Amino acid sequence: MSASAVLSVAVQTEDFALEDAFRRLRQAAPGAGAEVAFVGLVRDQAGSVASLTLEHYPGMSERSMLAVCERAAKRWPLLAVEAIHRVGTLGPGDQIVLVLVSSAHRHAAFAGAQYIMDAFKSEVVFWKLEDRDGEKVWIEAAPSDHQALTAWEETSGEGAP
Amino acid sequence: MSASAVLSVAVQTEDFALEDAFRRLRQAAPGAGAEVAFVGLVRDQAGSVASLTLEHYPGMSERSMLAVCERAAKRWPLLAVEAIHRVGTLGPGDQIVLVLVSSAHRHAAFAGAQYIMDAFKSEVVFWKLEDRDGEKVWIEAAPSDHQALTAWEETSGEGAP
Amino acid sequence: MLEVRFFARLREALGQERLSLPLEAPELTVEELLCALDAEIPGARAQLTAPGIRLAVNQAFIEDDALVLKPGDEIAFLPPVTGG
Amino acid sequence: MLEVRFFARLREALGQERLSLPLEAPELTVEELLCALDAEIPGARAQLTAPGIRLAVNQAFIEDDALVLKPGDEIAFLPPVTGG
Repeated sequence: MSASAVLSVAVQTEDFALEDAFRRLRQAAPGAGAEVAFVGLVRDQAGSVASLTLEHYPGMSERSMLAVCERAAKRWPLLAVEAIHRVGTLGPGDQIVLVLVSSAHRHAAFAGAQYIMDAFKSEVVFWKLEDRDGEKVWIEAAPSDHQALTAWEETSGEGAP
Repeated sequence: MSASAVLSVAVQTEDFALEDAFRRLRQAAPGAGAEVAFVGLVRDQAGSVASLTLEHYPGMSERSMLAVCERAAKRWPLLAVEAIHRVGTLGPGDQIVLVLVSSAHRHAAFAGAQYIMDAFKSEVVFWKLEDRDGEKVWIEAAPSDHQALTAWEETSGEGAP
Repeated sequence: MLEVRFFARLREALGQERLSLPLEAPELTVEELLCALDAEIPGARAQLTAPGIRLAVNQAFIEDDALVLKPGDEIAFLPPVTGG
Repeated sequence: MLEVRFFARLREALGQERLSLPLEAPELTVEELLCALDAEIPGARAQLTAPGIRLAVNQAFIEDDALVLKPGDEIAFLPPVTGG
């Protein structure tokens, strides 16, 4: 649909300035009527997280991000996409991720941005190490749930955990 | 659901700076995990539009915008909304409208921003005067369609336009 | 008094943006208002009852033709807009 | 040679981030690789086959256990992540 969309992805430790990102997006593809930006921030959940350290697989993360953006640009008539994900150590309130999309039409811009962000969450690998009052914890998809399920399978018929 | 969302709406002739808008949003309601921004721009359709002049009903437009934002904040757990609509004379590429929404969760932020923008388009009244190579034209929802329909009703049974 | 406001194409067609109308009766129907405006600005009725024109009273849309206006009310005639 | 990489929790558990493994045969199965790694780093096999660990070869996810590795390949062991 729009093989000509201008796609830019980056993984970086530095923070990003929103005004600059919008300017680059407009320079990359002038003439847009609609832009949608998503910004993800480190949440401070009741003050328990002192810091968050993100690790990635350099090369693979950028490649996955680009593949996601390409799929979005095939599905909706996007003009340009700029995606930035930060790695390294971040504190509460810090910006983590930016997805910025432009299109002639607002519904395409909204759909494209939301699709990209959803796909980033499920396909692009970023490991998170949380510092909770000095204790460092790797955040993984509830391993306890997985173990509970495995335990049920192993003991099936015996009245379980 | 979130009677405590901080809502800010403005109609102004001045341009808006995106970095400033995000900063105000964060000051209004700290602790968000997700922000979604929509920016609408004057499209340059094959160079035919030299300028666009927007007129509004001062007081009524702000009131309608606020009502829309209040409905969105009841429906999704939004933390803050900042909406700015420009009036006056704008050229191709100029920013017309900003809808900026924050929430703890990204799906709420996306849904809230899209709902607000859709509702602005259908409920808030802004008249547009286009300057097409010197000819000034008020842009109205295709009056010819409406006349065509009326004509059909008036002449029904006679074999029509 | 009744405050009457015209916007955009109507403002241009009628040659004015707003107008204060003395209210002799304690109430006025929209029909009576249209007559009064047409007396004030010849041709106003046709413009103000054209397809797509909406009314707002005190800055809220009014769909009801049986509406009754009271002293101090602000009534506005709003030409159609695009969904853009 | 085969490039092997470990990330996050695995990197910490195994005490290293990457390792180059000489490839004697022209091909290597994942099972053979696990044996070689366990010989190199005692306890590695248990860590690398724990639930949720995924493999990437040349920076693309691989679901196929019958995979055969060739000289120059980069294989990475990726611990689970949250959807965030």
